[in-house]
Amino acid sequence: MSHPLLSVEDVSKSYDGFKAITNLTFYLNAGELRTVIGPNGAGKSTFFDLITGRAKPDCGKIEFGDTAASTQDLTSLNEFEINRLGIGRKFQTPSVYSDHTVWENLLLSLKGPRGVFASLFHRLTSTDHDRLHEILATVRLESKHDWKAGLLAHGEKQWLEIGMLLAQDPKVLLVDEPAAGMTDDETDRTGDLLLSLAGKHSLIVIEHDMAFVKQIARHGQVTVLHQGSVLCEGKFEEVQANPKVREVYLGRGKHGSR
Amino acid sequence: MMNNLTRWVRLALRLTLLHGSIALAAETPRQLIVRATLAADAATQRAALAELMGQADTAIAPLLEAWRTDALFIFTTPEGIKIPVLISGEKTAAGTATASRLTDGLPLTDAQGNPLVLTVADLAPVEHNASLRRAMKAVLDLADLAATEPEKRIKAISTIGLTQDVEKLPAFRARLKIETDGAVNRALREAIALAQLKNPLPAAQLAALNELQALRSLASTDFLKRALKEFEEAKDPTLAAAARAALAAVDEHRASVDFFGTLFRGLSLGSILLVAALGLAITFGLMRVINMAHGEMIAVGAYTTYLVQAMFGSGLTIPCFGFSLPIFGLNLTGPAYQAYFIAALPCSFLAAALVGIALERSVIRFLYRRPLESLLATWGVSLVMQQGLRLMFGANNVQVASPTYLSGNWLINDVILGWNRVFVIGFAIVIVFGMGLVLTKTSLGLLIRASMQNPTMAACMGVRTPRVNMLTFGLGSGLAGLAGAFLSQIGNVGPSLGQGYIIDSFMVVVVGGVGSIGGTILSAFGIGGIDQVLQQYLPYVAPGLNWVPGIGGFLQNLAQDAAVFGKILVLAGIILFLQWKPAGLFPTRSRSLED
Amino acid sequence: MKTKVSQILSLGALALSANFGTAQAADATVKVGVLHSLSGTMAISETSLRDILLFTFDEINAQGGVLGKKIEPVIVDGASNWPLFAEKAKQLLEQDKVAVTFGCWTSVSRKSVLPVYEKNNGLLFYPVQYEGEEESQNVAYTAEAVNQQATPAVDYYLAEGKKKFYLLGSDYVYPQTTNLVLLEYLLSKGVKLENIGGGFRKDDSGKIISAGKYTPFGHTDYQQIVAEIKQFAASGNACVISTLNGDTNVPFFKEYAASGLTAETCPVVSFSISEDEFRGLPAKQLVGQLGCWTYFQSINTPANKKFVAGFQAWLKKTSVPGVVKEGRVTCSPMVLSYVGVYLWKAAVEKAGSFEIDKVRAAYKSGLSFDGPAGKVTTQKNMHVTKNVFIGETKADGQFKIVKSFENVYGEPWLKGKF
Amino acid sequence: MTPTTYRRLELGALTSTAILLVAIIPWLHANGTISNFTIGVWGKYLCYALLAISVDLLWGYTGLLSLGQALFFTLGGYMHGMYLMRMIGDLGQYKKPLPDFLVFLGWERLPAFWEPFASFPFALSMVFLLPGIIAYIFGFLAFRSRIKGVYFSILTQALTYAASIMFFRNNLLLGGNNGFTDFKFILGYNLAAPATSRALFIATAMAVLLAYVFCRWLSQTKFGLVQQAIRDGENRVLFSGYATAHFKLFVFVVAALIAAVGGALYTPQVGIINPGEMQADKSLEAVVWVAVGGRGTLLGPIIGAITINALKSWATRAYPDLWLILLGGLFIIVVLFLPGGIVSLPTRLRSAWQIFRAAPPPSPASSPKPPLT
Repeated sequence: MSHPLLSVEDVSKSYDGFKAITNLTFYLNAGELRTVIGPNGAGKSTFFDLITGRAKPDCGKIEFGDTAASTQDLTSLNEFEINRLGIGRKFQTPSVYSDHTVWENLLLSLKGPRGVFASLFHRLTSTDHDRLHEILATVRLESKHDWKAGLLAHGEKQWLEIGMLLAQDPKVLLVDEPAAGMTDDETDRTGDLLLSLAGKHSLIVIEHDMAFVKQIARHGQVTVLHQGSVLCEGKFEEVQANPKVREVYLGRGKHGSR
Repeated sequence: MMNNLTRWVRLALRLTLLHGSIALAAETPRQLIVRATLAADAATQRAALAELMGQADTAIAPLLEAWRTDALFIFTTPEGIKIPVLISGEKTAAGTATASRLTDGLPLTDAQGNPLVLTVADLAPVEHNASLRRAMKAVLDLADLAATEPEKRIKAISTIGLTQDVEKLPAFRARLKIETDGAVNRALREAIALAQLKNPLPAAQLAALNELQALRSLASTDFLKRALKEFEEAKDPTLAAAARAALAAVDEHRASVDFFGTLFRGLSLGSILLVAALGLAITFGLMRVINMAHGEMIAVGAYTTYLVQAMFGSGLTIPCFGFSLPIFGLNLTGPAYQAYFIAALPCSFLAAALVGIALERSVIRFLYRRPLESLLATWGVSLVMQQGLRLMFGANNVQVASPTYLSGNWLINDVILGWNRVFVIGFAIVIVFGMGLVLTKTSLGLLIRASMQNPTMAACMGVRTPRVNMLTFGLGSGLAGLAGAFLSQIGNVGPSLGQGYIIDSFMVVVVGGVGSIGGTILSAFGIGGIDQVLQQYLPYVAPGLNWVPGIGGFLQNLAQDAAVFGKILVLAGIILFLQWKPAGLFPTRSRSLED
Repeated sequence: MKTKVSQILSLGALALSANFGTAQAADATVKVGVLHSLSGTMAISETSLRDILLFTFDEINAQGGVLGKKIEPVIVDGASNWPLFAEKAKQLLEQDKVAVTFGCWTSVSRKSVLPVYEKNNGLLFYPVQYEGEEESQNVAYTAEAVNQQATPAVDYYLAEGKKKFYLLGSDYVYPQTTNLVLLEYLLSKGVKLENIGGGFRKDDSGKIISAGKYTPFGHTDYQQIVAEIKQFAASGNACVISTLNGDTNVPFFKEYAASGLTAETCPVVSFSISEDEFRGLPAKQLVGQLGCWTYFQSINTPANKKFVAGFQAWLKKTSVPGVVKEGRVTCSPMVLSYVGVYLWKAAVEKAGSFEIDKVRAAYKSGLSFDGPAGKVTTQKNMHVTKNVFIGETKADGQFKIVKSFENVYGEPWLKGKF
Repeated sequence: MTPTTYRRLELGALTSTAILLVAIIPWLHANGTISNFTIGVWGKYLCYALLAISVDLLWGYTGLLSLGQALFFTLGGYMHGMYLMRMIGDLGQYKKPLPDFLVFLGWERLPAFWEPFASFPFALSMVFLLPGIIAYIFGFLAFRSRIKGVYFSILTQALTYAASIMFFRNNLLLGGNNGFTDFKFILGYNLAAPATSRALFIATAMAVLLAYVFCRWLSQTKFGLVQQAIRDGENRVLFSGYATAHFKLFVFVVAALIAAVGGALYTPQVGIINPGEMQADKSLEAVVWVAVGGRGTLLGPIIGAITINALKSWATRAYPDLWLILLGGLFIIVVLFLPGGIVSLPTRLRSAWQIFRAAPPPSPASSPKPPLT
């Protein structure tokens, strides 16, 4: 087995006695598109928080790197350092800079130096310009590039945030419920976009919408989280057929799906 | 008891005789007092009073007491003869009264023998000043040696003891034999030992020094120092060593008094901070509203106390915005009047709670989602309220008198425990428990906690969140009002009263951890305690700062201002503390995405 | 954007033009400035001075004014804001062109306006006890100098047999300077260093340069200091010399009384508590403590009775907004304001002109005025000679005079004199 | 309005304001049309405008409500004041070579740290260094431990409070409650001379213009974008790889420096600097100026500072009793009903007018900003 790009080993995290994550172990290989499902409170968002440095694990290891030599311990880094290593995140509720225009939102996310003085004397190169237009086209917001992001519709904000993620050009994309609030058509296109990214990038997608999961998990693995640890892992169909998963989803199903 | 007394009085009389002040003994005490009242200069007056010392006449005490309290008057007959009189009987509505002559205690009569009716306002009270009062006090003190209240006896003994008057020794010794009260006993031994330091016999001096060492008497400090110097000059090693040992014992005792005193003061300051911050712990801690007008809520409570006091008393007129607003008084006196403070407590709570509710309805409810703006708007409110109070009650501070049950102190092993301070501590405890009960045991408390933790969910469950918000804010403000009632007993009541507490209160809540009442309690006592410790001990550390090159002397002088420097250190400490625990002592963690 | 820019421009122009207009005074009146804080923390004390000044002006105007001209007061509010005092002083001198100003309470407000008066050659009458160490040709100090308050009080204490002195004050110039002078004075009277309480300040070489315990304005926690005084006074014959200002006296005296210290065991003489401050103090807890001023309302002379009655009558009928009518008293700063106006009037009349230089020359020539507290006489050094009284406080907030010193010369330069 | 015409207009307005402030007003003063008093007062307003700009840079642009800007303003004032005190020489009341307040504290020799302030370049560098260093240390600690929102406000207020009680101490040897006053000379020129007042006014006007241009430039850089993004959603910025603490620290220090320059210019023009200027209320007052003028805009703070202070000068004279009520009330009203401040009035009025005329609502791009924070 090749060296995993991201490895999470035996990680636990609790808030005021509530165990959000318990002994979680998880590996992500380069170029993989992994879908993570699980009922509410399974610890999916906390899982992302731990990877991105928003929360620190109580115990366990989180490491990131292409090769064994370049592997870095993520638990000792903070949010922006982790991001600079190449881990980008899209939040569950779309978080864009609502007072900035669409263009400015993307500009801020564009890969490049992030320092104070670099920002002071930053000039947009023509490559950057082209890249931004390309992303605008991808997320279909060209006509609204000078709109304040706050004025966009919910689905558009989701797209903008995906665009911002693309602009960062990260190695790993953590995508939290990308299809929420989108029309069927938009959902389809989102799925296609995510699929097209796999290979070049690695992705972890958290999703509730089973139709969407089915669409994007065509080739990849699905991980089911339950009560803070991995319940099972495998192809979509395998997971679907797993009795434990069925129990978790159907037995207490009323909470399970939105 | 009576027997003892007469025996002692006889003893005292004999003493006076022995010491030869008998020359004028022909004069009765009453005559002496008359002479004193009529004398033109203070020196003669003092001399006359000195002769009263040790006399056993029962007339002395009431007459001197009357003199001290401006109840002795000079009546001038139409012939121009001045007769000192004591107003006897009740004053009539017209301000007239009958009087008795000082010379013999008989009623003042006219030529026909009918009692004279005098207009009090026309009479000149017999003057007295501090030195005279001290002379009177000396006379009364000795008489007070036999007073029934132990406090009075102690006071008398200590006062005389400090004079190191050898002549008073027999009286003390006599008393010591019959004295049963421990504290008085101690005072007597101290007084005797102090006087014995003046005894020329080295053996007596040594005994006195040993006694003072055993007593660890703070009052003896200066005397011991003086004695030590004398012994050293006289090259008397035994006595010098004994004096040094006594001083060391006293110093050691002082250190422990300082320590326990500091502890108590820290506790009392902590209670004040807690009482002031508790309301904020609710409005800021639970509701996340930055109420900069919190200080003014405290002021509202304090002013309400003032109003209640006026209503129990003679009423007052408020020059409110240019109009005169009369407040009627009940004209109560005595214990009924003293009870005003008890009545003021609920009133202050209600008044501040109502103002708080009005503020919540008119301003704050629009700003729940904008905490920074609630800070700014309430600061505006604070300015308006301060000026409003100023226009209503005047820019001057108003007087809030301490009721008798709050003005006094316990002296436990030389540590002063002021009743007002003890009361504040007790009050803080009661209020914390009361609030704990409200929050945990009542349905309002349940609603409050539910709405504060998750307003949306609570609203979905049918809780009328706006109403709960209003009541919660009212509760927080009411607590601030209670604090105001309390602070009126300790500091001044003026329009800017609240300004002195606002920053401290915020610090207490932030350090404790916003949203955690337990944290607020801990941090209030922590900050109060550290502040007092620094205030007490910084001056001792100050000379140690001398080593700092260049600015050593400068630092040393700064550290001398312990009250301020301590406060600055506490604030700096808070900033550093937040480095270590950014969310305070007891952080309330949340899992919500945006904080 | 354009509108915004033009807006600010026009706004500026408007405000500028608003500042130009200076109404010309009618010939029959003379403009007189009143510069006190009518708002902010100092309003407590200073509004009383405005009131007494207005009363005095009315009294003088009723007698025909000064040199036949009626006094026209120009009242400005310093708002307890020291830079604003400077601004308002400029306004009075440069725009209103007042003939004289009566004002300031705090030392810092006086220091703040001093350069303005010196630059424009104005004249300021300053009525409140102060630290001395200043002698401007543009300020007439009717105020008590340190030797008209502090040193007489020490003399009184020494005569009463006090041996230990605890120096306590608010941390500002007046207490600092007073205690500096007192330290020298006490040492010169044979009081030992260890019998002076409150702590010492040393210079770089370790030499003691000043004494006293200082607390900030608005300080509320006097527990520790009172405990210290209690120990200091344990062996008797001790007293406290307090230069605490207004507000802080309340917590101090409440704590003092609660600790069992009394005027008999350890008296406190306060230099900053006059009858007016008493309105906000717990009088019961202060009974027997001492005050030292150049005027007390209780002075039993016809002149004082007439003055007090006149002021009360004026209060009843005045319609000036913001004047509190109930429970008013008179006190030393008020009387010194009153006296100041009359001394200025006398100087103007002697000079026959309102010109500052002439008025000053007349003022320095030694004018006398029989005021409520007896005769006051101006001196060459812009200060005045007056009577000093020591009083004991009574429960009604008045003072019983226990000692008086007559015709005490006002000496501003005391440091190094003893 | 296209960006180009907008820009041309702005440039024009800026130039004409510059000419007005730096040339016309001083000229009118020189020929006596404008009095010394007026130019002094306007100089003070402009110093306050600098303070307001610094508050706005933090609050309006970065979402950091600092209640400590008055501290940096006053520190700047003190540093310059120390130089001015040294320049008094022996012309003080005591006619001694050290400042009066040191004499009355019993000092006979100048304390060591006062020595170098006789040099103007040293004092000038301290005007920048001291506030800068304090801002850096405090900001470093605060931002490192992620103190933000109201906590940041409360802590800055505590910092200011601690500093003010420190400066009130006479033992600090910086004049205590009285602070510094009675200045005589600056760079050898007599401070009482009208020409000196005029020069100081011009210097202040230029400082305000510079600060304006600087903020204008800053808001257009990528830094400006990051800054405003921090205001609107700091976590997002953090997850985009920006070390927000560094950005905030930079802005905090720059704002402190702007405030310090304001203070340094304030001291000689007003003639006194004392710790009263750094009390908590003063910082809040500066926040009022910004709120009333319009936060998050470039002109807002300047307009606010000048309007409110002009209003104050007038109201403390006309209605001294009501001034605080007026100020407090104005503030409540602005916070509740006019979050955009004065500068948003034209837009607001225009849209109100359009609604009144039942015209279609404005297009999204030009609609008023949603409330900040």
